[in-house]
Amino acid sequence: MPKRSYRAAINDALRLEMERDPTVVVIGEDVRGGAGGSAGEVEAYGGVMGVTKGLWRQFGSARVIDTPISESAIVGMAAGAAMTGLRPIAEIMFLDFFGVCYDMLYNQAAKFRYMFGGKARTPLVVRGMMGAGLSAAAQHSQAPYNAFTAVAGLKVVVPSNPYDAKGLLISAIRDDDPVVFCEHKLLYGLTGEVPDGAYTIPFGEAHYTREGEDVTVVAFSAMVPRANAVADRLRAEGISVEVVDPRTTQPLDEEGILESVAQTGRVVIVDESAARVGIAHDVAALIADKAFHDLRAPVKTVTPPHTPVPFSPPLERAWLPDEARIEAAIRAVLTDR
Amino acid sequence: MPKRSYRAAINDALRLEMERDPTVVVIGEDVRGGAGGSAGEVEAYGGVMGVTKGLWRQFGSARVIDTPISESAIVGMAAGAAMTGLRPIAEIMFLDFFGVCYDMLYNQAAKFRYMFGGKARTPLVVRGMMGAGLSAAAQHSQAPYNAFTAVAGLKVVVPSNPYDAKGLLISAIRDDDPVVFCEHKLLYGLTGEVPDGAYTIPFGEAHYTREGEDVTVVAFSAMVPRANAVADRLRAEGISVEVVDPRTTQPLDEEGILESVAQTGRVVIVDESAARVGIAHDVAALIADKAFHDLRAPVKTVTPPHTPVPFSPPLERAWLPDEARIEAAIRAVLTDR
Amino acid sequence: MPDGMVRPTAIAGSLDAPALERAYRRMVLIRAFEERLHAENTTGDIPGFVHLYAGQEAIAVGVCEHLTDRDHIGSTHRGHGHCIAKGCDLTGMMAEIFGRATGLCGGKGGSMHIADLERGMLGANAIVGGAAPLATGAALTHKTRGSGGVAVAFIGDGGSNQGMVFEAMNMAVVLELPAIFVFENNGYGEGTGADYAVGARSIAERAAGFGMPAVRVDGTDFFAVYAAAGAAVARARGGGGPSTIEAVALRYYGHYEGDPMAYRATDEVATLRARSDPLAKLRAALLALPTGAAAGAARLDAIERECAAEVDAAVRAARAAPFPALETLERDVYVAL
Amino acid sequence: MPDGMVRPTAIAGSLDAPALERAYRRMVLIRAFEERLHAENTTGDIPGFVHLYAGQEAIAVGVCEHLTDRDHIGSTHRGHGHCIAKGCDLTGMMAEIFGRATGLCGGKGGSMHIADLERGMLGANAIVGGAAPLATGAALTHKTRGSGGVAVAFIGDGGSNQGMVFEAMNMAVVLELPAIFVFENNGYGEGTGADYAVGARSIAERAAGFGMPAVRVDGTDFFAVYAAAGAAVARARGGGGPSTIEAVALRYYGHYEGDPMAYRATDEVATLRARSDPLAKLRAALLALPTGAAAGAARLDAIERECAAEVDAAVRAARAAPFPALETLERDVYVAL
Ligand SMILES: Cc1ncc(C[n+]2csc(CCOP(=O)(O)OP(=O)(O)O)c2C)c(N)n1
Ligand SMILES: Cc1ncc(C[n+]2csc(CCOP(=O)(O)OP(=O)(O)O)c2C)c(N)n1
Ligand SMILES: [Mg+2]
Ligand SMILES: [Mg+2]
Repeated sequence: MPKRSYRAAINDALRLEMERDPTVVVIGEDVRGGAGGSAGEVEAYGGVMGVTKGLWRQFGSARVIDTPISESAIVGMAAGAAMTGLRPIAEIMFLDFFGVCYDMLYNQAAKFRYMFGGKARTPLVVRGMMGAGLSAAAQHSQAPYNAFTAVAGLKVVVPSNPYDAKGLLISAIRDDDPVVFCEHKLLYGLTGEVPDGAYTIPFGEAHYTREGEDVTVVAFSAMVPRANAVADRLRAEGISVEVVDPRTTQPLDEEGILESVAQTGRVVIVDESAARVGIAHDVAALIADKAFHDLRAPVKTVTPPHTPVPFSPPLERAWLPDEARIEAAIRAVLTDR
Repeated sequence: MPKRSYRAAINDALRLEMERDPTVVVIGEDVRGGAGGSAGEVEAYGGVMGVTKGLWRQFGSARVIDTPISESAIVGMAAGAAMTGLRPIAEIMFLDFFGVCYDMLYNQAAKFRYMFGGKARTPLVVRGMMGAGLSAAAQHSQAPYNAFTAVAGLKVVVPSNPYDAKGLLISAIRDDDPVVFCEHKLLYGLTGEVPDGAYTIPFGEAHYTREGEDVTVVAFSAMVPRANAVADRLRAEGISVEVVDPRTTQPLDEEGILESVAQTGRVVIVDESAARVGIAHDVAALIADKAFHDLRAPVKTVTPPHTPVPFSPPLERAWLPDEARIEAAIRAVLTDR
Repeated sequence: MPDGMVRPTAIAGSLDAPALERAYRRMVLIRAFEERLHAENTTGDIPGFVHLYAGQEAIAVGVCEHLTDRDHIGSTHRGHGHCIAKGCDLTGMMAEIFGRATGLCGGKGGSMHIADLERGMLGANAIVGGAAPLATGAALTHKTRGSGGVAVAFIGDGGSNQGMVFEAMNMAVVLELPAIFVFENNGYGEGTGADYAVGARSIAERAAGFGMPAVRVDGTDFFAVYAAAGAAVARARGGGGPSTIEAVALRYYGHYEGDPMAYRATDEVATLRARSDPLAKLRAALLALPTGAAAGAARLDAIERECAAEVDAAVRAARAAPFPALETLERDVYVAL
Repeated sequence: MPDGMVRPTAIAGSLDAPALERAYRRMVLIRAFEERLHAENTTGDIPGFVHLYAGQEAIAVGVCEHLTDRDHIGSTHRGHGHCIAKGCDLTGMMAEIFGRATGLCGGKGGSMHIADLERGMLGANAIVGGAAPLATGAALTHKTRGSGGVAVAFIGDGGSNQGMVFEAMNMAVVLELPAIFVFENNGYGEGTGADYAVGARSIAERAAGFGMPAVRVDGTDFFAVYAAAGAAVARARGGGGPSTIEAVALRYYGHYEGDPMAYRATDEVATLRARSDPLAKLRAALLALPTGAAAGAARLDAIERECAAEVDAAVRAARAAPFPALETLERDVYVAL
């Protein structure tokens, strides 16, 4: 099978769906790049991270739409277009910027269907990069998928590898509900086997990236490779760790998580989104209710501290959950009582 | 002691602090009301719910500032003023509107101190009404204090009665960090004993509104009176319910909650904010980790369903956690195993 | 007529007597609907907030008479007039306002969220200014599809100061979209005068600075609105891009039903009704037509009776309709989960 | 000089030779700082994103020469020039950019968040347009206190399309605040041309529509900027309210360090450096002064050497400085918790 990077896998999904469906349009800042520049009609960026590279050349300015720096108009326009017959993919370059345009997701796109009594369809995808690790500092390093997951009416995707990224994005584009697709900037360079051609991965189906009996680790996005690495290392010690990657936080594969915990009785949840009111806490609450009688140890969460993301590399490294902290949490739940 | 409504208690706190400190200013839409109207120089509203009534008459247009409908400029201006020497109290009329101005809290006010290496002080209060129960529909009935609590750098207050509202608001105004003060619209008419003159209630100190041994109910804002009512009813049956009102969600009185659970071993958390990634889940995660060995039953949460708030009264009544659902959850944890 | 307004250009024969009669019927129907709601509201049977459109009828009708079902409009919290002008079902509207199962949104939306997508009505919107980005999106759909359709955003004078509205205007200019921004200047945003909240000399002048044609017209003069809208719609359909219309027409009732209107001179509304009633003006124009060309007073009186009867039937139907069944509470959050 | 710009009015003697020399030193220092960072960045020792100000020096200095420490400025992601012009400590700036403990923000902020509140520098801001509401708030502080101080918001051409910037402009007009909006039109927002993204004929013309004086000047001409800023500052200090200045000066480097600049004609920067270098222009003006009145070439060469040495010392100090201690990770999130 061909190898592709996470970035290329996402690009491939976008291209395939635009070829398949003329109503799919890409909207954002510098998704082409170069509009109105002195170099003339070029594709200057294809997205600041190159995720949309080549799309403008293939599909032109009518379907790959560069915009002013106006996120509320970007997301709102995409939502309005989605309600009226297009399948827009709006980019919020860094998901941290949702603060300037949240209403169009939170009070608008997410609620149309319910508020309007089931009449509206809003096949909207909002995609963007998230996460710490590149010293992008406090306003360009956040992973706010906890915020999106809290909003009824939104679906939220947090792919952890190239294969999932492609299949989940194609599902997102074909989905008739608004989807927030969260790309972790630390993963863009990660490569893996990605088939040519279109394929879909259903939402709400967790992927067991490692199977094991002693402890369950539920991890999201860039935390999955870290959890996998710890699992592989501990296996040598005879500790068998099951790593569950839910892949979508809404819908969430509750059964997939609860089954694993039922078997291991011990769980660690690794989540970059927040130290308070994050996805880790949402999953911990689920387990503390539905799997309580299976639990043999406290439910441990591994998250960043309750601080903004610091700029300086040593601080940022200490901020982001790492293999050492994941391993320590696993040992803690294994040795408890 | 004089009786005051929740609304009057908040108004009293605002007035007292404005009298005490000339740098306190109130900023928002129709906090006075009538600017530029044909009736001339009148106070037409004093806030759409009358919370700021009389302030303009006493303090004038320089300190009670009516604004255009521009929430980002309201909160951003207040944040900038707070950083430079004022103690602004900005009103977001309905907290649901945070979607149009979240950046100024999320990426700005909350992060100044940390991003700037501890040099900034941002004594900002953002206050507004929240909550369901008045058929205000999906965009005017939400309780997004879960979102605010997730953001490092913000403090979040959710008063459940007039006495707390006054003391906590005075603390919020005197606090040197940004505080989001969430007023539940169902509580404005609630009356209780409220002393004259200024007093403060420290943040992070839970109030045990009912003491009991059999089960702990952690409830927030408008859910507290409902939990109290259930506790009183069940006492007659010989079921002793402890009701814990944390009053602030950040800082959160973890010890206060854990102590109660240590004693009862059974807990129900009642939270209006969200069915997913809400405060209930945050508190449940805390308990499932730190009080695991004290627990004798699953940690139950009582929240609305994962839907927008419906308009029609029967649907809205079914949406909002009520006494019946709280009681059912209590019985469930009591009878479990 | 307020200063600086363009005088109605001769209505290029486009309006024959039947067309004028149809417009008159629509305006009368809106007035009858709103006057009746004003009365019904006192019974306490209407849940939530109701914002009446009486006095502004010529704006909605003057604009929407140029539109077909394929064209789209985005509305405000004061949306009944827009709905009726765009052809929404009156019975479904009334039932929705009463929160009944037979409402256009099944009772889930209410007055502030009435939508009828088949009629191209994208929804009333309780977020001030919310229609602007959404209608811009509908305009993008029309442009992308080459449908020749247009999209109109209705925005209030207060809403004209909301950031996302400015963003949408610039976006529409940059992308040359068939969008029309209709600013309904009814003198107030809640209790705040438009002259206070809009720092510019006029909303139209500010919009013109964005690089699109912008006119200010008397919103109580059907012909003035119709002429301005005709030019804007023709321009948009012809690929000429967006336009702005500021239409001035003060409302006859409070901001919301129950508003004491302390910000208005006591005789303001009486004077409006006496001197600049849009219905009276259009009726006079109709009667001034060469006899035989149009209906006489008797015919117009009949229209008024028919509209009153239609509204009465709608109220009866709404009151007789059931409230939504509780099983619908969790339905229609997603198309599919 | 681009069309439609106001020509520099005679600099009313306010600038004697020492003042001009001081301004020249500041501009040279900014250039030296940025050119050195451009070189340092290739070593890979600078974490995160760096955005250079070279080519725009006359804007920051032309504006800030009118300000004192009591006045405030809000900056952008391209903030080094603003910091230096406002008098921030060079060593602290450089250390911050290198992520060291001795940085102005203790290494927590980095290039995009340099702040120095004692100097009235409210922080670089990585949210495009973020400075506008914040500076408006500082202006409110000055007005409330009657301090006679002013606040300046620096915003890019791309940022001029952000909703909160428009809101802030209208707010400043409505409240008659001593605020100045300086739009630095450097031709591009990332890879998107300003002429494409700004639908209006010019940013200044659009701002004028908001009801404040707005001029467009050559941002490479120190005298032009200085004159326009002088008028705006005098107006603000005198209680005359806000103004807008659009200053046009293209940047010499990429949007960020590493930007291939595919959107620019290959010779664009070379031509700029040859024809419209703000330093060369001011140097020529200084040398043209009547001999004796000002420093000769030798003195100006000395200034350039001194600035280079100052920057070199700052780099050495930064490189020698320690990274922040891990104990600081959770410090300074709150003033007190
Ligand atoms: C973003 C937002 N801010 C504030 C409100 C509260 N609010 C509802 S209507 C209204 C006044 C709107 O004035 P205008 O736009 O002139 O419309 P009008 O009511 O006059 O028709 C306000 C402030 C809101 N619904 N949304
Ligand atoms: C709200 C927001 N949207 C997008 C970005 C990403 N971004 C950073 S700088 C930039 C371009 C800004 O252009 P301009 O305002 O002209 O400033 P310049 O870089 O030219 O100095 C963009 C789009 C951001 N940081 N914040
Ligand atoms: Mg109005
Ligand atoms: Mg620029």
